[in-house]
Amino acid sequence: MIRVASEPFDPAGELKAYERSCETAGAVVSFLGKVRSGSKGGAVTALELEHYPGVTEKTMAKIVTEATARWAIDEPLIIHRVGRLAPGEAIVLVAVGAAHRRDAFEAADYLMDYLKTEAMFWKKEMREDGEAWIEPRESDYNDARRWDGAKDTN
Amino acid sequence: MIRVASEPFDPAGELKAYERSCETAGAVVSFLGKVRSGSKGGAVTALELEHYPGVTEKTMAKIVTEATARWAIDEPLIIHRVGRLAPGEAIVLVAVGAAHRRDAFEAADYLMDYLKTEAMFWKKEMREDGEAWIEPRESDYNDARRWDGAKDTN
Amino acid sequence: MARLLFFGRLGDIAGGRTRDMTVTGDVATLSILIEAIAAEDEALGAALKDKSVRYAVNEALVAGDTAVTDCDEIAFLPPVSGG
Amino acid sequence: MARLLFFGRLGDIAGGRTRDMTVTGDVATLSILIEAIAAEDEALGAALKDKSVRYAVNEALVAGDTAVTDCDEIAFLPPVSGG
Repeated sequence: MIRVASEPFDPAGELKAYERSCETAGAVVSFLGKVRSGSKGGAVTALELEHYPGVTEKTMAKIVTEATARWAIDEPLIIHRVGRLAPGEAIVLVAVGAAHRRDAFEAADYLMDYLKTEAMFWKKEMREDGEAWIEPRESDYNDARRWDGAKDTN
Repeated sequence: MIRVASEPFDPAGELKAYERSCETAGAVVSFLGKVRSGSKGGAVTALELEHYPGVTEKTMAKIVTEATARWAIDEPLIIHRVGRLAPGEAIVLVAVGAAHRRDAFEAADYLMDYLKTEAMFWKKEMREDGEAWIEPRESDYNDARRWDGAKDTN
Repeated sequence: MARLLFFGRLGDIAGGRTRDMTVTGDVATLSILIEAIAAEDEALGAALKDKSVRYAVNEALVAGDTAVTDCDEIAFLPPVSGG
Repeated sequence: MARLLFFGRLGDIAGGRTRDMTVTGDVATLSILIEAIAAEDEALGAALKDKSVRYAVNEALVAGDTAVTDCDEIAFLPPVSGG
Protein backbone atom coordinates (compact mmCIF):
# COMPACT_ATOMS: atom_id res chain seq x y z
CA MET A 1 0.00 0.00 0.00
CA ILE A 2 1.98 2.91 -1.36
CA ARG A 3 0.46 6.32 -1.78
CA VAL A 4 1.80 9.66 -2.89
CA ALA A 5 -0.63 12.18 -1.41
CA SER A 6 -0.97 15.69 -2.79
CA GLU A 7 -3.38 16.69 -0.01
CA PRO A 8 -3.02 16.47 3.81
CA PHE A 9 -3.79 13.04 5.27
CA ASP A 10 -4.78 11.88 8.75
CA PRO A 11 -1.96 9.66 10.11
CA ALA A 12 -4.00 8.31 13.05
CA GLY A 13 -6.92 7.33 10.82
CA GLU A 14 -4.65 5.74 8.21
CA LEU A 15 -2.76 3.82 10.88
CA LYS A 16 -5.98 2.57 12.44
CA ALA A 17 -7.19 1.30 9.05
CA TYR A 18 -3.84 -0.38 8.45
CA GLU A 19 -3.86 -2.05 11.86
CA ARG A 20 -7.30 -3.44 11.09
CA SER A 21 -6.15 -4.72 7.72
CA CYS A 22 -3.41 -6.84 9.30
CA GLU A 23 -5.48 -8.50 11.98
CA THR A 24 -3.16 -11.43 12.52
CA ALA A 25 -0.10 -9.30 13.17
CA GLY A 26 0.92 -9.23 16.82
CA ALA A 27 3.11 -6.16 16.30
CA VAL A 28 2.78 -2.94 14.34
CA VAL A 29 5.58 -0.39 14.19
CA SER A 30 4.86 3.01 12.71
CA PHE A 31 6.91 6.04 11.84
CA LEU A 32 5.43 9.48 11.38
CA GLY A 33 7.52 12.32 10.00
CA LYS A 34 6.16 15.83 10.34
CA VAL A 35 7.23 19.26 9.14
CA ARG A 36 9.27 20.82 11.91
CA SER A 37 8.53 24.36 12.90
CA GLY A 38 12.16 25.32 13.39
CA SER A 39 15.49 24.66 11.72
CA LYS A 40 19.05 25.93 11.81
CA GLY A 41 18.06 28.65 9.36
CA GLY A 42 15.25 29.98 11.56
CA ALA A 43 11.50 29.41 11.70
CA VAL A 44 10.16 27.22 8.91
CA THR A 45 7.08 28.65 7.24
CA ALA A 46 6.45 25.81 4.76
CA LEU A 47 7.95 22.77 3.09
CA GLU A 48 7.66 22.14 -0.62
CA LEU A 49 7.89 18.56 -1.77
CA GLU A 50 8.44 17.62 -5.38
CA HIS A 51 8.36 14.18 -6.89
CA TYR A 52 8.71 12.44 -10.26
CA PRO A 53 5.23 11.04 -10.87
CA GLY A 54 5.32 7.40 -11.83
CA VAL A 55 9.01 6.99 -11.13
CA THR A 56 8.63 7.93 -7.45
CA GLU A 57 6.03 5.20 -6.98
CA LYS A 58 8.35 2.72 -8.71
CA THR A 59 11.26 3.58 -6.40
CA MET A 60 8.94 3.18 -3.40
CA ALA A 61 7.63 -0.15 -4.67
CA LYS A 62 11.21 -1.39 -5.08
CA ILE A 63 12.02 -0.50 -1.46
CA VAL A 64 8.89 -2.28 -0.26
CA THR A 65 9.72 -5.37 -2.33
CA GLU A 66 13.17 -5.49 -0.76
CA ALA A 67 11.77 -5.16 2.75
CA THR A 68 9.13 -7.87 2.29
CA ALA A 69 11.76 -10.23 0.87
CA ARG A 70 14.00 -9.61 3.83
CA TRP A 71 11.66 -9.71 6.82
CA ALA A 72 8.59 -11.75 7.74
CA ILE A 73 6.19 -8.81 7.55
CA ASP A 74 2.78 -7.91 6.23
CA GLU A 75 2.58 -5.63 3.20
CA PRO A 76 3.76 -2.27 4.62
CA LEU A 77 1.88 1.00 4.42
CA ILE A 78 3.68 4.06 3.08
CA ILE A 79 2.01 7.41 2.56
CA HIS A 80 4.22 10.27 1.41
CA ARG A 81 3.05 13.85 0.92
CA VAL A 82 3.97 16.10 -1.96
CA GLY A 83 3.09 19.73 -2.57
CA ARG A 84 3.21 22.59 -0.10
CA LEU A 85 3.10 21.57 3.56
CA ALA A 86 2.64 23.74 6.66
CA PRO A 87 4.60 23.20 9.90
CA GLY A 88 3.16 20.30 11.87
CA GLU A 89 1.68 18.58 8.81
CA ALA A 90 2.49 14.94 8.20
CA ILE A 91 5.14 14.30 5.54
CA VAL A 92 5.44 10.55 5.69
CA LEU A 93 3.76 7.65 7.46
CA VAL A 94 5.30 4.19 7.40
CA ALA A 95 3.64 1.25 9.16
CA VAL A 96 4.71 -2.37 9.25
CA GLY A 97 2.76 -5.25 10.76
CA ALA A 98 4.49 -8.50 11.68
CA ALA A 99 4.08 -11.53 13.89
CA HIS A 100 7.24 -10.58 15.79
CA ARG A 101 8.31 -7.15 16.90
CA ARG A 102 11.92 -7.25 15.70
CA ASP A 103 10.82 -7.83 12.11
CA ALA A 104 8.42 -4.89 12.34
CA PHE A 105 11.01 -2.58 13.93
CA GLU A 106 13.79 -3.42 11.51
CA ALA A 107 11.63 -3.26 8.40
CA ALA A 108 10.18 0.15 9.39
CA ASP A 109 13.67 1.47 10.15
CA TYR A 110 14.95 0.12 6.81
CA LEU A 111 12.03 1.58 4.84
CA MET A 112 12.68 5.02 6.33
CA ASP A 113 16.41 4.87 5.60
CA TYR A 114 15.74 4.04 1.96
CA LEU A 115 12.89 6.52 1.59
CA LYS A 116 15.38 9.17 2.69
CA THR A 117 18.09 8.19 0.24
CA GLU A 118 16.44 6.34 -2.67
CA ALA A 119 12.85 7.42 -3.22
CA MET A 120 12.36 10.23 -5.75
CA PHE A 121 11.36 13.16 -3.56
CA TRP A 122 12.90 16.59 -3.26
CA LYS A 123 12.27 18.88 -0.35
CA LYS A 124 12.60 22.64 -0.11
CA GLU A 125 12.37 24.40 3.22
CA MET A 126 10.78 27.85 3.14
CA ARG A 127 12.18 29.84 6.06
CA GLU A 128 11.64 33.33 7.32
CA ASP A 129 15.12 34.21 6.05
CA GLY A 130 14.95 32.47 2.70
CA GLU A 131 14.60 29.02 1.21
CA ALA A 132 16.83 25.98 0.91
CA TRP A 133 16.75 22.61 -0.81
CA ILE A 134 17.34 19.82 1.67
CA GLU A 135 19.75 17.05 0.78
CA PRO A 136 20.41 13.89 2.77
CA ARG A 137 23.03 14.32 5.45
CA GLU A 138 26.04 12.05 5.60
CA SER A 139 24.34 10.35 8.55
CA ASP A 140 21.36 9.46 6.32
CA TYR A 141 23.66 7.70 3.85
CA ASN A 142 25.39 5.95 6.75
CA ASP A 143 22.02 4.85 8.12
CA ALA A 144 21.11 3.32 4.76
CA ARG A 145 24.49 1.59 4.51
CA ARG A 146 23.88 -0.16 7.85
CA TRP A 147 21.75 -2.70 5.98
CA ASP A 148 24.34 -3.62 3.34
CA GLY A 149 26.49 -5.90 5.46
CA ALA A 150 23.70 -8.04 6.80
CA LYS A 151 21.99 -8.41 3.42
CA ASP A 152 23.11 -11.98 2.78
CA THR A 153 22.49 -13.30 6.27
CA ASN A 154 18.81 -12.49 6.52
CA MET B 1 3.31 9.31 30.43
CA ILE B 2 3.02 5.81 31.78
CA ARG B 3 -0.32 4.11 32.21
CA VAL B 4 -1.39 0.67 33.33
CA ALA B 5 -4.86 0.23 31.85
CA SER B 6 -7.34 -2.27 33.20
CA GLU B 7 -9.84 -1.53 30.43
CA PRO B 8 -9.40 -1.60 26.61
CA PHE B 9 -7.85 1.55 25.16
CA ASP B 10 -7.88 3.08 21.69
CA PRO B 11 -4.31 3.03 20.32
CA ALA B 12 -5.04 5.35 17.39
CA GLY B 13 -6.68 7.95 19.62
CA GLU B 14 -3.92 7.76 22.22
CA LEU B 15 -1.24 8.06 19.55
CA LYS B 16 -2.97 11.06 17.99
CA ALA B 17 -3.10 12.80 21.37
CA TYR B 18 0.56 12.00 21.96
CA GLU B 19 1.60 13.32 18.55
CA ARG B 20 -0.23 16.55 19.32
CA SER B 21 1.48 16.84 22.69
CA CYS B 22 4.94 16.75 21.10
CA GLU B 23 4.36 19.36 18.45
CA THR B 24 8.02 20.18 17.89
CA ALA B 25 9.05 16.59 17.25
CA GLY B 26 9.82 15.89 13.60
CA ALA B 27 9.57 12.14 14.13
CA VAL B 28 7.29 9.86 16.10
CA VAL B 29 7.87 6.10 16.24
CA SER B 30 5.19 3.91 17.72
CA PHE B 31 4.87 0.26 18.60
CA LEU B 32 1.55 -1.48 19.05
CA GLY B 33 1.40 -5.01 20.42
CA LYS B 34 -1.89 -6.89 20.09
CA VAL B 35 -3.20 -10.22 21.29
CA ARG B 36 -2.58 -12.71 18.52
CA SER B 37 -5.39 -15.01 17.53
CA GLY B 38 -3.16 -18.03 17.03
CA SER B 39 -0.14 -19.56 18.71
CA LYS B 40 1.85 -22.79 18.64
CA GLY B 41 -0.64 -24.35 21.07
CA GLY B 42 -3.68 -23.62 18.86
CA ALA B 43 -6.23 -20.83 18.73
CA VAL B 44 -5.90 -18.24 21.51
CA THR B 45 -9.20 -17.43 23.19
CA ALA B 46 -7.91 -14.84 25.67
CA LEU B 47 -4.85 -13.40 27.34
CA GLU B 48 -4.69 -12.71 31.06
CA LEU B 49 -2.27 -10.09 32.21
CA GLU B 50 -1.25 -9.69 35.82
CA HIS B 51 0.88 -6.97 37.32
CA TYR B 52 2.25 -5.84 40.67
CA PRO B 53 0.41 -2.56 41.28
CA GLY B 54 2.79 0.22 42.24
CA VAL B 55 5.91 -1.78 41.54
CA THR B 56 5.02 -2.28 37.87
CA GLU B 57 4.69 1.46 37.41
CA LYS B 58 8.06 1.95 39.12
CA THR B 59 9.80 -0.55 36.82
CA MET B 60 8.25 1.20 33.82
CA ALA B 61 9.33 4.62 35.09
CA LYS B 62 12.90 3.35 35.48
CA ILE B 63 12.96 2.13 31.87
CA VAL B 64 11.65 5.49 30.68
CA THR B 65 14.24 7.38 32.74
CA GLU B 66 17.01 5.30 31.18
CA ALA B 67 15.70 5.92 27.67
CA THR B 68 15.35 9.68 28.12
CA ALA B 69 18.88 9.85 29.54
CA ARG B 70 20.24 7.96 26.58
CA TRP B 71 18.48 9.52 23.59
CA ALA B 72 17.37 13.03 22.68
CA ILE B 73 13.66 12.26 22.87
CA ASP B 74 10.44 13.70 24.21
CA GLU B 75 8.85 12.06 27.23
CA PRO B 76 7.66 8.71 25.82
CA LEU B 77 4.13 7.35 26.01
CA ILE B 78 3.61 3.84 27.36
CA ILE B 79 0.20 2.29 27.88
CA HIS B 80 0.11 -1.33 29.02
CA ARG B 81 -3.04 -3.37 29.51
CA VAL B 82 -3.75 -5.71 32.41
CA GLY B 83 -6.73 -7.98 33.00
CA ARG B 84 -8.43 -10.28 30.52
CA LEU B 85 -7.86 -9.43 26.86
CA ALA B 86 -9.58 -10.81 23.76
CA PRO B 87 -7.71 -11.63 20.53
CA GLY B 88 -7.03 -8.47 18.55
CA GLU B 89 -7.09 -6.21 21.62
CA ALA B 90 -4.16 -3.87 22.23
CA ILE B 91 -1.70 -5.06 24.90
CA VAL B 92 0.89 -2.32 24.73
CA LEU B 93 1.41 0.98 22.98
CA VAL B 94 4.78 2.72 23.05
CA ALA B 95 5.33 6.03 21.28
CA VAL B 96 8.45 8.19 21.18
CA GLY B 97 8.75 11.64 19.67
CA ALA B 98 12.13 13.09 18.74
CA ALA B 99 13.72 15.70 16.54
CA HIS B 100 15.56 12.98 14.62
CA ARG B 101 14.24 9.62 13.52
CA ARG B 102 17.13 7.45 14.72
CA ASP B 103 16.62 8.58 18.30
CA ALA B 104 12.91 7.81 18.09
CA PHE B 105 13.47 4.38 16.50
CA GLU B 106 16.16 3.29 18.91
CA ALA B 107 14.38 4.50 22.02
CA ALA B 108 11.11 2.78 21.05
CA ASP B 109 12.99 -0.43 20.29
CA TYR B 110 14.83 -0.20 23.62
CA LEU B 111 11.66 0.50 25.59
CA MET B 112 9.99 -2.57 24.11
CA ASP B 113 12.98 -4.81 24.82
CA TYR B 114 12.98 -3.74 28.45
CA LEU B 115 9.21 -3.88 28.83
CA LYS B 116 9.47 -7.51 27.72
CA THR B 117 12.20 -8.44 30.18
CA GLU B 118 12.08 -5.97 33.08
CA ALA B 119 8.61 -4.56 33.65
CA MET B 120 6.47 -6.43 36.17
CA PHE B 121 3.83 -8.06 33.98
CA TRP B 122 2.87 -11.72 33.70
CA LYS B 123 0.95 -13.08 30.78
CA LYS B 124 -1.14 -16.22 30.54
CA GLU B 125 -2.43 -17.46 27.20
CA MET B 126 -5.83 -19.15 27.28
CA ARG B 127 -5.98 -21.57 24.36
CA GLU B 128 -8.58 -23.97 23.10
CA ASP B 129 -6.41 -26.82 24.35
CA GLY B 130 -5.46 -25.37 27.74
CA GLU B 131 -3.59 -22.44 29.20
CA ALA B 132 0.05 -21.48 29.52
CA TRP B 133 2.10 -18.82 31.23
CA ILE B 134 4.30 -17.01 28.75
CA GLU B 135 7.93 -16.36 29.64
CA PRO B 136 10.43 -14.33 27.63
CA ARG B 137 12.18 -16.33 24.96
CA GLU B 138 15.95 -16.46 24.80
CA SER B 139 15.70 -14.05 21.86
CA ASP B 140 13.95 -11.50 24.08
CA TYR B 141 16.84 -11.55 26.55
CA ASN B 142 19.29 -11.31 23.67
CA ASP B 143 17.36 -8.33 22.29
CA ALA B 144 17.61 -6.57 25.64
CA ARG B 145 21.33 -7.34 25.90
CA ARG B 146 21.97 -5.59 22.56
CA TRP B 147 21.89 -2.31 24.44
CA ASP B 148 24.46 -3.23 27.10
CA GLY B 149 27.60 -2.82 25.00
CA ALA B 150 26.77 0.65 23.74
CA LYS B 151 25.70 1.95 27.14
CA ASP B 152 28.80 3.99 27.82
CA THR B 153 29.21 5.42 24.37
CA ASN B 154 25.85 7.12 24.04
CA MET C 1 1.11 -11.15 59.72
CA ALA C 2 3.36 -10.95 56.68
CA ARG C 3 1.65 -10.65 53.33
CA LEU C 4 2.90 -13.05 50.66
CA LEU C 5 2.26 -12.28 46.98
CA PHE C 6 2.55 -14.96 44.31
CA PHE C 7 2.67 -13.71 40.73
CA GLY C 8 2.20 -15.47 37.40
CA ARG C 9 2.51 -19.26 37.50
CA LEU C 10 3.41 -19.11 41.20
CA GLY C 11 -0.13 -17.93 41.96
CA ASP C 12 -1.53 -20.99 40.19
CA ILE C 13 0.80 -23.30 42.12
CA ALA C 14 0.03 -21.60 45.45
CA GLY C 15 -3.68 -21.80 44.71
CA GLY C 16 -4.10 -18.07 45.23
CA ARG C 17 -2.38 -14.76 44.54
CA THR C 18 -2.01 -13.73 48.17
CA ARG C 19 -1.50 -15.48 51.50
CA ASP C 20 -1.03 -14.19 55.01
CA MET C 21 1.59 -15.88 57.16
CA THR C 22 2.77 -15.34 60.68
CA VAL C 23 6.49 -14.67 60.67
CA THR C 24 7.86 -15.46 64.10
CA GLY C 25 11.37 -14.99 65.42
CA ASP C 26 12.30 -18.43 64.04
CA VAL C 27 11.50 -17.28 60.52
CA ALA C 28 14.02 -14.47 60.45
CA THR C 29 15.11 -14.64 56.82
CA LEU C 30 13.62 -15.15 53.40
CA SER C 31 15.24 -18.55 52.93
CA ILE C 32 13.90 -19.83 56.26
CA LEU C 33 10.46 -18.57 55.25
CA ILE C 34 10.68 -20.42 51.93
CA GLU C 35 11.70 -23.59 53.77
CA ALA C 36 8.69 -23.20 56.06
CA ILE C 37 6.43 -22.94 52.99
CA ALA C 38 8.17 -25.95 51.40
CA ALA C 39 7.58 -28.04 54.53
CA GLU C 40 3.83 -27.60 54.03
CA ASP C 41 3.71 -27.56 50.21
CA GLU C 42 6.57 -29.27 48.44
CA ALA C 43 5.56 -28.22 44.91
CA LEU C 44 5.22 -24.57 45.88
CA GLY C 45 8.50 -24.71 47.80
CA ALA C 46 10.33 -26.06 44.76
CA ALA C 47 8.74 -23.44 42.50
CA LEU C 48 9.75 -20.61 44.86
CA LYS C 49 13.34 -21.86 44.96
CA ASP C 50 13.67 -22.04 41.18
CA LYS C 51 16.61 -19.86 40.19
CA SER C 52 14.49 -17.87 37.73
CA VAL C 53 12.33 -16.55 40.60
CA ARG C 54 13.14 -13.14 42.07
CA TYR C 55 12.03 -11.82 45.43
CA ALA C 56 10.84 -8.41 46.58
CA VAL C 57 10.41 -7.31 50.17
CA ASN C 58 8.22 -4.25 50.64
CA GLU C 59 8.29 -3.54 46.91
CA ALA C 60 12.08 -3.58 46.64
CA LEU C 61 13.89 -6.38 44.83
CA VAL C 62 16.27 -8.19 47.15
CA ALA C 63 19.34 -10.11 46.09
CA GLY C 64 19.50 -13.52 47.76
CA ASP C 65 18.69 -14.05 51.38
CA THR C 66 17.43 -11.18 53.46
CA ALA C 67 15.75 -10.52 56.80
CA VAL C 68 11.96 -10.61 56.93
CA THR C 69 9.52 -9.63 59.66
CA ASP C 70 5.87 -10.11 60.41
CA CYS C 71 5.11 -6.65 58.98
CA ASP C 72 6.58 -7.26 55.54
CA GLU C 73 5.05 -7.67 52.11
CA ILE C 74 7.00 -10.44 50.41
CA ALA C 75 6.55 -10.93 46.67
CA PHE C 76 7.61 -13.95 44.61
CA LEU C 77 8.27 -12.96 41.02
CA PRO C 78 8.68 -15.47 38.19
CA PRO C 79 10.18 -14.25 34.90
CA VAL C 80 8.16 -11.31 33.62
CA SER C 81 6.46 -11.27 30.22
CA GLY C 82 5.11 -7.84 29.45
CA GLY C 83 4.88 -6.17 26.08
CA MET D 1 11.17 17.29 -29.28
CA ALA D 2 12.81 15.72 -26.26
CA ARG D 3 11.29 16.56 -22.89
CA LEU D 4 13.76 17.64 -20.23
CA LEU D 5 12.79 17.43 -16.54
CA PHE D 6 14.69 19.33 -13.87
CA PHE D 7 14.00 18.29 -10.30
CA GLY D 8 14.74 19.93 -6.96
CA ARG D 9 17.33 22.69 -7.06
CA LEU D 10 17.97 22.02 -10.77
CA GLY D 11 14.48 23.29 -11.51
CA ASP D 12 15.30 26.57 -9.76
CA ILE D 13 18.56 26.91 -11.68
CA ALA D 14 16.90 26.07 -15.01
CA GLY D 15 14.15 28.58 -14.27
CA GLY D 16 11.48 25.90 -14.77
CA ARG D 17 10.73 22.25 -14.10
CA THR D 18 10.36 21.25 -17.75
CA ARG D 19 11.86 22.26 -21.05
CA ASP D 20 11.42 20.99 -24.58
CA MET D 21 14.51 20.68 -26.73
CA THR D 22 15.11 19.52 -30.24
CA VAL D 23 17.57 16.68 -30.24
CA THR D 24 19.13 16.47 -33.68
CA GLY D 25 21.55 13.88 -35.01
CA ASP D 26 24.44 16.01 -33.65
CA VAL D 27 23.11 15.58 -30.11
CA ALA D 28 23.29 11.81 -30.05
CA THR D 29 24.25 11.23 -26.42
CA LEU D 30 23.42 12.56 -22.99
CA SER D 31 26.80 14.18 -22.50
CA ILE D 32 26.56 16.03 -25.83
CA LEU D 33 23.09 17.20 -24.82
CA ILE D 34 24.42 18.49 -21.50
CA GLU D 35 27.22 20.31 -23.35
CA ALA D 36 24.62 21.90 -25.62
CA ILE D 37 22.70 23.11 -22.56
CA ALA D 38 25.95 24.35 -20.95
CA ALA D 39 26.79 26.34 -24.07
CA GLU D 40 23.61 28.36 -23.59
CA ASP D 41 23.49 28.41 -19.78
CA GLU D 42 26.80 27.95 -18.01
CA ALA D 43 25.36 27.76 -14.46
CA LEU D 44 22.80 25.12 -15.43
CA GLY D 45 25.43 23.15 -17.36
CA ALA D 46 27.72 23.08 -14.33
CA ALA D 47 24.83 22.02 -12.07
CA LEU D 48 23.84 19.19 -14.41
CA LYS D 49 27.42 17.92 -14.55
CA ASP D 50 27.77 17.84 -10.75
CA LYS D 51 28.71 14.31 -9.77
CA SER D 52 25.82 14.08 -7.32
CA VAL D 53 23.31 14.42 -10.18
CA ARG D 54 21.77 11.26 -11.66
CA TYR D 55 20.08 10.96 -15.03
CA ALA D 56 17.01 9.04 -16.17
CA VAL D 57 15.98 8.46 -19.76
CA ASN D 58 12.35 7.46 -20.25
CA GLU D 59 11.96 6.86 -16.50
CA ALA D 60 14.95 4.51 -16.21
CA LEU D 61 18.12 5.55 -14.42
CA VAL D 62 21.10 5.48 -16.74
CA ALA D 63 24.69 5.02 -15.69
CA GLY D 64 26.96 7.55 -17.36
CA ASP D 65 26.67 8.53 -20.98
CA THR D 66 23.87 7.08 -23.05
CA ALA D 67 22.17 7.62 -26.40
CA VAL D 68 19.27 10.08 -26.52
CA THR D 69 16.76 10.85 -29.25
CA ASP D 70 14.21 13.53 -30.00
CA CYS D 71 11.44 11.29 -28.54
CA ASP D 72 12.99 10.84 -25.13
CA GLU D 73 12.07 12.11 -21.68
CA ILE D 74 15.32 13.04 -19.98
CA ALA D 75 15.28 13.69 -16.24
CA PHE D 76 18.00 15.37 -14.18
CA LEU D 77 17.88 14.17 -10.58
CA PRO D 78 19.79 15.87 -7.76
CA PRO D 79 20.19 13.95 -4.46
CA VAL D 80 16.76 12.96 -3.21
CA SER D 81 15.41 14.01 0.18
CA GLY D 82 12.21 12.18 0.99
CA GLY D 83 10.95 11.03 4.36
